[in-house]
Amino acid sequence: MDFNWLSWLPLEYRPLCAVLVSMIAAGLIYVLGEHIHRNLREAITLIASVLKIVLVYSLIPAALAGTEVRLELFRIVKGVSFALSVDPAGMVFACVASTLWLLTSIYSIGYMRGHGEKNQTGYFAAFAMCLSSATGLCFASNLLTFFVFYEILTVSTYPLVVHYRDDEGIASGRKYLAYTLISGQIFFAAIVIVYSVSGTTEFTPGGFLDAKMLPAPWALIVFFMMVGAGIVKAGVMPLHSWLPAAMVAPTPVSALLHAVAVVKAGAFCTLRVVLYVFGPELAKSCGGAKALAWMAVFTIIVSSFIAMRKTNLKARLAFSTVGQLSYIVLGICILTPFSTAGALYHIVAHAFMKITLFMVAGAVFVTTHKKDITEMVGIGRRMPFTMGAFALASIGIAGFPFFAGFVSKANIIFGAVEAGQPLYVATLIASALLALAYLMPVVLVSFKKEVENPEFMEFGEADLRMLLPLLMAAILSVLLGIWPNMGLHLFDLSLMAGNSIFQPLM
Amino acid sequence: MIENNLPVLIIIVPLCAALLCLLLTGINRHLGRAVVVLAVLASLVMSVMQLGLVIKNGPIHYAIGNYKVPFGIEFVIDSLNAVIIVMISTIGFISAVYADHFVTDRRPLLHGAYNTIIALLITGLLGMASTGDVFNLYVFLEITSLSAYCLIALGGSRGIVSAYRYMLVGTIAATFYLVAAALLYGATGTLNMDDMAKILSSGDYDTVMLLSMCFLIPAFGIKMALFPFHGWQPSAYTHAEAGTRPLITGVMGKLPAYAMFRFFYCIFGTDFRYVRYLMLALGVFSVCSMLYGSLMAMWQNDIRKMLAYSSVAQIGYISLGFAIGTPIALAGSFLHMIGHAFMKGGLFFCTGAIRYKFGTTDLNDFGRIYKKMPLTCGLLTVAALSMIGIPPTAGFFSKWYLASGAADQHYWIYIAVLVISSLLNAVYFFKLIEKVFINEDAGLKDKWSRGPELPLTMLIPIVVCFVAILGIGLFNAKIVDVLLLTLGEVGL
Amino acid sequence: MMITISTFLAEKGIYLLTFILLSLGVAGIVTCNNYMKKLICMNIMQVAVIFLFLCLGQKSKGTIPVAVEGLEKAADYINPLPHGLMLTAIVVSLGTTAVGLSLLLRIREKYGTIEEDDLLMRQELLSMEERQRRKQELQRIDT
Amino acid sequence: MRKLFTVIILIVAISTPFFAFDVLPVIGDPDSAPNSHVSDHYIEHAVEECNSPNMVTAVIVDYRAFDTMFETTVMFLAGVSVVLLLAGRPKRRLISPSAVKKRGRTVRGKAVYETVNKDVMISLIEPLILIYAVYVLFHGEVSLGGGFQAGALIGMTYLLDVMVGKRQRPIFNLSKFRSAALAGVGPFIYALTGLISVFAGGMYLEYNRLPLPVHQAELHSIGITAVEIGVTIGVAGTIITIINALMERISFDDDND
Repeated sequence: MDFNWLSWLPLEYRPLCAVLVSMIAAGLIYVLGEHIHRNLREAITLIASVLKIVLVYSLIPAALAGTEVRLELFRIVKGVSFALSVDPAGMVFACVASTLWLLTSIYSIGYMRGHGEKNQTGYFAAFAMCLSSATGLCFASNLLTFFVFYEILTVSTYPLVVHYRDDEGIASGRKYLAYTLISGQIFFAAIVIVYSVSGTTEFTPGGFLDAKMLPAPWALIVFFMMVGAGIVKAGVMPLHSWLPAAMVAPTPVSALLHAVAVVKAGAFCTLRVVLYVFGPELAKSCGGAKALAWMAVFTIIVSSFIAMRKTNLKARLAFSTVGQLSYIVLGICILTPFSTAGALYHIVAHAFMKITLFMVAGAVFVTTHKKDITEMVGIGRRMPFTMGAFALASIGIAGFPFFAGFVSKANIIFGAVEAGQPLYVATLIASALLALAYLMPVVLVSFKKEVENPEFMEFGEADLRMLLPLLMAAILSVLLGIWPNMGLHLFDLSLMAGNSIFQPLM
Repeated sequence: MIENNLPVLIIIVPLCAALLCLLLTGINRHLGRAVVVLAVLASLVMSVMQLGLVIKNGPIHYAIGNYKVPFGIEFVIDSLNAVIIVMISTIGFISAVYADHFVTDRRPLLHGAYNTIIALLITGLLGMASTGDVFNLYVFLEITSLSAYCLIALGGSRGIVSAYRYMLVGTIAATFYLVAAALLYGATGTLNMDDMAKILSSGDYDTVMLLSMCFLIPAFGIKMALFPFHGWQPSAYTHAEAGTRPLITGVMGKLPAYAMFRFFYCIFGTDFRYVRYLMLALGVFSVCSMLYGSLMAMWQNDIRKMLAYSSVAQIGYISLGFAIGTPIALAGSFLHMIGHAFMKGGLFFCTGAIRYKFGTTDLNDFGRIYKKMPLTCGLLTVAALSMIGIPPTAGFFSKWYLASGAADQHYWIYIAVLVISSLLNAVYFFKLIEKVFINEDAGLKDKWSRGPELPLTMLIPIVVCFVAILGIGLFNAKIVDVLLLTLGEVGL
Repeated sequence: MMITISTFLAEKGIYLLTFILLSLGVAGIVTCNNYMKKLICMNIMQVAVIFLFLCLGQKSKGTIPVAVEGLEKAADYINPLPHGLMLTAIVVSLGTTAVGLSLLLRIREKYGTIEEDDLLMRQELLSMEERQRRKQELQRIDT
Repeated sequence: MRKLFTVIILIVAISTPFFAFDVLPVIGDPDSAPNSHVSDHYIEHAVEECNSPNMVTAVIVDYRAFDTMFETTVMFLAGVSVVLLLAGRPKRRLISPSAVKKRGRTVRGKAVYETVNKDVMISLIEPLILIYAVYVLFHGEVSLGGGFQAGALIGMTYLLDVMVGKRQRPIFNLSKFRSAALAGVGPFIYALTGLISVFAGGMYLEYNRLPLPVHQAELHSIGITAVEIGVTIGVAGTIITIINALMERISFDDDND
């Protein structure tokens, strides 16, 4: 790709513009939303998302070449700058988030209109705000900048969770806030301690803390105080229960929560904390990485079993997300270059696959108003493309070769083998089978020949505005499996990130 | 000429406006108010000029009457009070603009007297911030208190009782302050703060400092409503007159805290023997304050009462910084002083606006009020988030400085309390946000004809507070630099 | 022992009296039930501080601080500063008392009592009535 | 609870002076700290620096004139507050004179003050008091006296006037509004005196810099006098304001409860 025509915008300002473009869009939508035509309002979202994609993609060559792109705007507090910089790990997440924003926006337009939702202005504004802060997270180059965007993300997701404004929505909104705010405040305290002992908050590949700064019990305490924020958002058990509760929100919101921004932000936060703040050595020596890895293993297995018992499609997908996110956490905690690359790439792979699944669930819901799997018998016959996409994504989640999920999982397994942890390997393989066990029945049921429910005969394929994005996402997840470096070099970037972290150790 | 006399002109201009306000109101109904507003605006402009001068040339010492220092009264403006003066005059200006809508009785005498008292309250606050003389501080403290009693008493029949109770307690505080001043005067023979500090550090005065400390902590504790002394505060803040409530709640509690800082750090200094006990006592009070205030605020149904209790908690943040004592933590307290003035002021501006439009302050009536007042609710949300301490608003950064000061001194318990207190804040402020944005519409009737959201003069304060909260948050490092010009020398 | 006590009383006994006066005032404000009495106690308290200050300015063999021919040494006059200060304090306490009395007048008019417990009870009753009325209003809106 | 609190306060307060034994100076000691540091300067230099033999006057209106300005402002503030607080009409209706007659009791009837000989009061005593007030005002810097006392005397004159004459129409005929405005003008004169020296290039309240063509030493006298006049007007206005505000409310029938 050639972005020479963008050369009038200096490289270091592009991350800032990528953050600002959706923030401005959010402001415009909130202020003007009720006064302009809804098409115009949606145009703001779409234009902003296209601009954002261009800005983010234009940074890829720099990230690949390893040039330092860094912008220090002002001092956020005394001694710490508000700094944005581009590094491979952040780049991967930014590409995913910006790409999926476009897909999700198109999809949400179809969904919201098809479903006749209220409060669409607030919805689109909050959505743009979420994406803005997610991009900020990717490019934040120190803990404090990271935390600023992290809390903005927390707050701006809240209106999305309580979108329906009924009792259930309020309850799950409260649950969401309780989990994220408590963990966020503890994160804050930990940042203060880290800053106090080390005098810096700058993310460094391989970490900037060492055992001298934080003696033995403190290192573990601070580790969990910091990682806590990440794993709450990533939904690692036993801190996952807000995630299924947040399923009351509209489906695009679930897609956003699960695939695009929020849980990925949690996983990304864990990555930053473990590998860029503590570093592999301290994480290993204080015992935090191991404890976290076992939490992840536990989550992977248990969530799969819970998922099997859920008949509500969205709830099943939610627990699937809980499990899949723990792959990323596990990959981070194995602490080898390959597993780290795999974990990062799993952010990409899981994003595309899970968003497909959620979009399908939403499309089915809007078209047929069915939520439960038992009611979907034979629906695939009426909506072949939709359910076909679902089948593709399910296979991907299970980690079949030539699907995106395979690339990432294989790397994590390589890493586990390299680290000599056969139990992790076994867990990963077992969970792949479990994933098949809970996702394939949906596919099989929906393609059953005999149509039990006569009312299905009236439905056709989903609305084009929903169908197109979900098909694109499904196709992309397949393409990324066959050709991991397609277009954006995401796999290379993941490998680079992994190597840069473990470079000083070798 | 103006440049040389800035410290005193900032106070004299609103004073003159206050004194002439009644006369001018007699000439023309609007003249009195216009003069008061213009005078406060003038002192805002001058205070900004003064801040520039202080940053450029260092502290200003202004001897009134040109007498040598310990003999006359001296104003000392360093970077701390220059910033605080800017804060006071900004909030003073916007509330002077705002307050006029709440005057129900427009007879010239009452209207003029009301504006007079607002101007005098601002004068007293400005004076407290700039003076460098122990007894002069008392006079300004009393001017502030007297005008506050009057403004609280204007808030209806309950306001009278709370004003009376506040008056009794406030007079105890003022008397205790005078006792402490007498003790210090008896030991040093001077009333000038700098001179007193010099004498106190020259010999063994530890006993007298301890004794006067025992009187000063309750005195300032009562005036700023720190935990065990806060009894008067919730009802007084709740029932104060609606137009000036932002000024009373936002600024009035901060100045005693500032004076407390002056006494403990500038006069007593940090190297006297009992300083650890002092800081421990302050720390205990502020921790209790933070927890108690937040817990009580959670149970309130009246938004005014909720915010009043939350003030008890927030004052705890400020004195927590004094209890930690490093320059960074002190900068945090001062940042919180400034930031909280705008947050609490802003919240009360919103409350007042809602009451003005719909005549209610009950939280249960606030359902989806944001559709009718989007701008007001925008500020309400931002101020509430700032109270909780969500970045990038002002509240987060003051908490950061406080916490990092505490971490430097290894006061882990303070960090834990900061975290717990902000979570408790989150409980009730998200309750408020939930009411405003999510709950069922309570079907409020607009008291005025359907028009724009609010009159322009009520929108100005709301916009100013909104900008200030975010601005203080984003440019906190600059403010802290300015504060550290002075704090770097006095902290631990 | 006797000597110490008598020296103490001679040199500092006056402070003891002022502090007792001060504490009587504070105790009165806290314990009195009647608002008028509280106001009186407040005045007692303020007077105690005024005494305290004036004691500080006392000089044995000093005369009033108005310059007279022939007396030029500083030791000849008592300290003028506390007197000046206390003039201010007296005026301030006067202002406070004026405001307090007018508040009291209003309280008396509104509630018909200035006894604290009685007053609090009446306030409670008022707010209960208010709540009742509010509830009825809400019910009316509902129906 | 309350009793306990009282006991604690008493114990603390009584024990304080014992702790403060070392701290507080011996009474009457000419060499104690408060009697030596600043006060010596005042005593020794008041006459030459301020041209005022009365050192207390020199302290309050010259050395610490700024305090006194705000002290006057406190008076004004108190007056305004009283006016503002007592602005509403009293709720209770006065008992009408006819009712009094019927019941045969002197509830409101002819008060004692109405029996005073008006002519003596108005033509003799009031001018005397006023003259005395003026004397006290202008003599303040030389001997005992000053603005506050003068203002209080003028206020008392008004009080007498109100009590002697008919309540509704006193001879001075200052309405609440006018007296309150007047009370504000007094401190304004004070503030203005300070401002004039600022405009003349000096510090605030620096009497030496008053732009008047007189001897340096005279300037202090003039400044002090100007300030004292301001104080007098302020205090008199405040007292009159408070009297006015109270007179509206007093019903003279408080003996029924």
